[in-house]
Amino acid sequence: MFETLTLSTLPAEDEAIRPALRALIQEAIADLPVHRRARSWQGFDAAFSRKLGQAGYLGLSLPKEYGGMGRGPFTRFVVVEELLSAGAPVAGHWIADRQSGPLILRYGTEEQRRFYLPRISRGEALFCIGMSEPGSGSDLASVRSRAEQQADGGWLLNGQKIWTTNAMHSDYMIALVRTSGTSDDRQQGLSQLIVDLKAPGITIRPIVDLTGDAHFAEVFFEDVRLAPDALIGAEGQGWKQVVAELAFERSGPERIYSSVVLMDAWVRHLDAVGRKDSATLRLVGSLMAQQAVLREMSLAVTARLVAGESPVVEASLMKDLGTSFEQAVPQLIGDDLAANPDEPVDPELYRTLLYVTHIAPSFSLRGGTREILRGIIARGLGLR
Amino acid sequence: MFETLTLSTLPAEDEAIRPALRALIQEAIADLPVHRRARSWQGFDAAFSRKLGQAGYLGLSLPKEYGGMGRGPFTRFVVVEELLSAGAPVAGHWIADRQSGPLILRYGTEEQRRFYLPRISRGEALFCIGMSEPGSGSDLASVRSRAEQQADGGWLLNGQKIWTTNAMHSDYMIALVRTSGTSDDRQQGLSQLIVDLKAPGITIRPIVDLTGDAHFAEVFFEDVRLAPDALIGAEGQGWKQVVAELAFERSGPERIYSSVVLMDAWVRHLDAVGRKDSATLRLVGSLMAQQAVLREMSLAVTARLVAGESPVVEASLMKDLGTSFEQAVPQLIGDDLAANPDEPVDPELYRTLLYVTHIAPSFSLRGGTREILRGIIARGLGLR
Amino acid sequence: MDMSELIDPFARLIEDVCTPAAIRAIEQGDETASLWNAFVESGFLDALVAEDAGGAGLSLSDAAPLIALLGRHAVPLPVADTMIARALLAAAGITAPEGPIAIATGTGAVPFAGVASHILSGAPEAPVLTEAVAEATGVHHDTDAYVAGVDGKALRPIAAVVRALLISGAAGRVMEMTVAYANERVQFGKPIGKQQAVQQQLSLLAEQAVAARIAGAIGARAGLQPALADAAIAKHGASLAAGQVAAIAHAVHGAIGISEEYDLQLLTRRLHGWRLADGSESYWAGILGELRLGDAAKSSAQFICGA
Amino acid sequence: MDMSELIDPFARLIEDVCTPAAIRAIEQGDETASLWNAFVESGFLDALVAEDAGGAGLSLSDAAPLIALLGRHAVPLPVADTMIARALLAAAGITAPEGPIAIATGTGAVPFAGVASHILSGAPEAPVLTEAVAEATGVHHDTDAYVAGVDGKALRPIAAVVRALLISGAAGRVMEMTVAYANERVQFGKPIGKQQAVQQQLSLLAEQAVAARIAGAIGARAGLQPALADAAIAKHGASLAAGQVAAIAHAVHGAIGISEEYDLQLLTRRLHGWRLADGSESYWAGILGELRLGDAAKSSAQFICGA
Repeated sequence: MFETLTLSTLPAEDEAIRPALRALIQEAIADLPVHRRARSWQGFDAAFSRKLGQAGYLGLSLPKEYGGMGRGPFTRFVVVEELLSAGAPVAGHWIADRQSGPLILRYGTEEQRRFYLPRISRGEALFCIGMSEPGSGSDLASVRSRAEQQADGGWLLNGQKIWTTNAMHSDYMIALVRTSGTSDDRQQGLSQLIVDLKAPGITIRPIVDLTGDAHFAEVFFEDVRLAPDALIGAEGQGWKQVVAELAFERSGPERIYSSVVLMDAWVRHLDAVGRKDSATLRLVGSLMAQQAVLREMSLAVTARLVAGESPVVEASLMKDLGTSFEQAVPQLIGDDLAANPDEPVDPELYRTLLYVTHIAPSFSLRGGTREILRGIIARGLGLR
Repeated sequence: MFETLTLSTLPAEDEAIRPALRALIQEAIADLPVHRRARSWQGFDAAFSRKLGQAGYLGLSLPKEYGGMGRGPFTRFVVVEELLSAGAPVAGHWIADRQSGPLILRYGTEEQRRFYLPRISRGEALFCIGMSEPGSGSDLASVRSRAEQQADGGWLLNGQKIWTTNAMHSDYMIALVRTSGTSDDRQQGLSQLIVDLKAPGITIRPIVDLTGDAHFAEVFFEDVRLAPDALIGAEGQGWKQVVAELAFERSGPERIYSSVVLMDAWVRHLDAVGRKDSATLRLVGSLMAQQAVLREMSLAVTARLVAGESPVVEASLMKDLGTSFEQAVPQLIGDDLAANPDEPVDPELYRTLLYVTHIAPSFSLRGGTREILRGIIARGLGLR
Repeated sequence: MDMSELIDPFARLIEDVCTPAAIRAIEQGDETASLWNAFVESGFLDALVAEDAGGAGLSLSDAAPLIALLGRHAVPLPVADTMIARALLAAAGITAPEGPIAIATGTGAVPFAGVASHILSGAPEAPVLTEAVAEATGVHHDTDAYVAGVDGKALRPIAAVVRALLISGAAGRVMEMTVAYANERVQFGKPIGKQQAVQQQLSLLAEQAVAARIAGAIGARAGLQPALADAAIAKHGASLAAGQVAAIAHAVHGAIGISEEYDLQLLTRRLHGWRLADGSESYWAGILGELRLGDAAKSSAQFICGA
Repeated sequence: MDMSELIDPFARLIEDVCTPAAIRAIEQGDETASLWNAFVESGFLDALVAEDAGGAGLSLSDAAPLIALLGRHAVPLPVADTMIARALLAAAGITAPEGPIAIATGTGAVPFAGVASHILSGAPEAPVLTEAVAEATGVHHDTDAYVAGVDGKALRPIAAVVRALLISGAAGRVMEMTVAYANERVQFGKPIGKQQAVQQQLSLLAEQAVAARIAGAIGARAGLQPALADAAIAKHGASLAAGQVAAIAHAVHGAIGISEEYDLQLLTRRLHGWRLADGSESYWAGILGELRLGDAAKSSAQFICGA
């Protein structure tokens, strides 16, 4: 099983983009303290995102006719790896580039493509995704926000989303809402709508998290009027579209690098204090070895995307292993530093450690809880 | 929750029995190589068991009128701790002393008590427990062995047991069999019978395990005739009796010491080669610390028994934690030894390591699989 | 003495004065005096001071449930540390100040130093008291802080035991909150606590919470100058549990658990801080390993029973 | 070259000659010649020997699936080790003997030394061949054995990669057996594979099995003299997986899994042996850690991509 996941090599032309990209990133993060860089894909910097767009690092997998770069998942792998491993602030373009763009390309009308995709590729159209609602959690089919189609073909949207990442910075939300039937119909009757977040009737309330940041928000819809072309894809097919979108979300190398800024700061600390006892060496090596394997697994999943497959089970497998690793890193590094209580520790490292420790539970929320992912794997194994 | 589990102290009179007991044990194990001692509660030595009985270390919780010692769970804790931590061969009396004796005391008739209990206390009546059947596993209620009551009040037994520990060395089996209804009735209609294993119609076939030992056996019953007094407890109440028995089985300190002979041999090795690097010290200390906590948890459970309670959930909690620890020990010690591939290792230590490594899966089979135990804990937490 | 005579009023006191709102206020930098005064007036700060020095003369074992209660409610002031400090100071004939005292045992962040008036360092038999000059850690809502220029390494064992007891209290509360949440939260048409996978996780959480409590009790059994091995067993076990308890609790709670307005994080942030303070699990494992290999001829059972 | 042209016949060969019964016979001390001869006659033993030296000239990456197949079927002879040895010997201009060759890299038990005719030590570029004088380990049904008086430390990286590939093959098979068993075995009225707790465990098993395969492939990518970092990543990952795969497989199988007549143990005993041979996970973690700290200015991503 899973034999198609094999070692892959990035094409030379994709490797070749690293130096210029790296220079751009270094310039952007030069003044960012480590604990800010540790935020990585929660770090928001609209100017940097636009700069990436101008330099041609966004919309990589979108066709050139829509302003994209016409390259493939391997190129995107390189860009994501460089951005995340350096701790660059990517929240400004992340969702649009990774999920909304491909979704619009796949399910959108020609008009929608022409309208949104070039702006996404320039880093100028910021998207968020409205899935969870109060009480729904992983049970997405239980959404109760509702859009009624009007006589003119437009939509009247009422309801509420919660845990929406970056809603307060975004221009648009792609919302999963009920357009027909009742919540007893579960997956039936759901659709995806593109909601202009500047429309009247929308209230966005940030949710502050335990680190003091506000990446999530609640979004309230009260008689929000949307044009007919707000519908993306087919009415009633929202569930199917979301499942495809989630599979894509789970495939990237972002499942490895969430704790890497902390790890690198810790390695520099070990180097600075010259600590090289056996326990230290083994921990460093164990984390590096796991990360190396995960990186190759991620690249192998990417290769399946390049081959035109939809490696849902493989991506879930990699993500579950990857988030376990990412969540273990702050626990292990914390244990290591506090195992040497007479060694001076840079406050910036400690602050970063605690930030990552506190936010780590969120790593296994993004794109499906552990139980959900393991259920997908079990199904892939033929167990259900 | 679980507030009743608190630190307890063994009474001085129970601590006082250690020196004499220890001398007896040392004599018995002096010539046993380490890999034999590592077998501990799978080690069979009928002469040693009788010697323990003569010296008054068996039947500790049985009343004196039945040949027991009239002492309590604390005394038994000390004896078990001394036996297991030294790797003494206890299989010859283990089940009779721990489970069958208390069961007969609780559910047996006066005649049954007078017949069996004194012999158990002398280490002369060896028992095994017939629960599992082919295909039943943890689902004990699915047993299909059947005893039909005869006109004379006696029983005609047919069927098969499997994974019966020590059947080939035992004098008696306490078997859970169906005496009324059908297997669709599940827990209804089951009874416990004391089966004299020398009775005609019984075939015992040892099951060799992956270490080359044969602790388990299949036992076949073909028209085995049992006297009316083979029934222990009430007809149809076998399930309830077994559940009580299993709770008792899960309470003892035997859930900590299965890997201790290996651990001690490893510590002597580290001492001999003088290895004291940080990784080594941390592993040694981590195992010791976990064992110390487990030991106090086990003692706390024992204190609940002394107080007359039936700490089913607490015992399951301790057992699950304990077997996880016992199973981790050979993996961690193996990793440690093989992390020093240029260090000479005593072949006897390596042989012991591999024996414990191979047999360790059995630790979580005794008295309920992990899933079953965690289900009991979940119920105790109020989750089902 | 029936301990419930002590525990119940202490529990009521904490529940009255140390609400989640009060904790949040102090974490945001509000004044600490009114909360602290409640503890001063309660008389509990001298619970461990010898009777002939005007205290209640409790043993650390007696006081362990009180310290666990402080952890259980995430009290954001060094009440337990001050109890220890006042006992050590009294024994050394030093008059204790009225304010909160934090205990500094290493170069890292000192628990509660950001809200302490004084710092204890030195050794149990020769405590040193200095005014608190602390530097903030920069960690969000942290009451821990850096303290320079003191050496309290010799206090690490007793401080570790305090931390283990605080962890055990917090872990017990986190267990209860998480079980309650799993029973309430409905997903896919039933409470998530009915899912076997969630039940298995909660069982692990419960095991660790109980292990932390037993570990803490081992640390407390020898009083204010714990045997090094006991302190090691206590802090190792509690720190090990702290990480797992926090991780499972957050996994079960999902997104709500990491929002600031939900109370779980008041406890899990403490669990992480206390896990690291005064030596992590590996620090104490190393200490215990050294003791064990110094006594290699003994069996493990003998070592542990004698520990 | 289409690799299936090589893999399929090799798989058929192994399935034909290396049945569970044949494995058990050799483990019990029966003769090994007939099984060995099948491999000799197959020509695969020279798969890695350069073409100009009369071999097939495969790279180690090409041969990796063949080695994994040997692990998959728990072949109880050092076929992979001999393939490596013959390639190194040929490169050094030394004529290889016809019998099975084991590779000794440390003081511990040498994989397959109990059924080898020769022992390879020395270094990749300067291999040393000696006749096998091996002492049994005493472990039940073990074909590993002790070898004294040789130094093969310099062969440890390539031996570790072989072990990683064998582990990956065995782990894949154990995964399949365990999934199949979970689907067949009915308890409480349904296959145990329908229990959510079992599904979660099997997912972990699958993750580790795949990780082991990827790790093995990393080890194989640079050929017969692997970069130290690649060997470390390979053996660390495979050894880590081996322990977990074996543990979960046995937990799911229950009692039947530890009976000698059931085939699972033929694989799990190998997993444990290979996990320990040529350096365990912590040994290789230490090696990799040293490499990483020797290059601390690099980011982890750069270190890994350059490794």
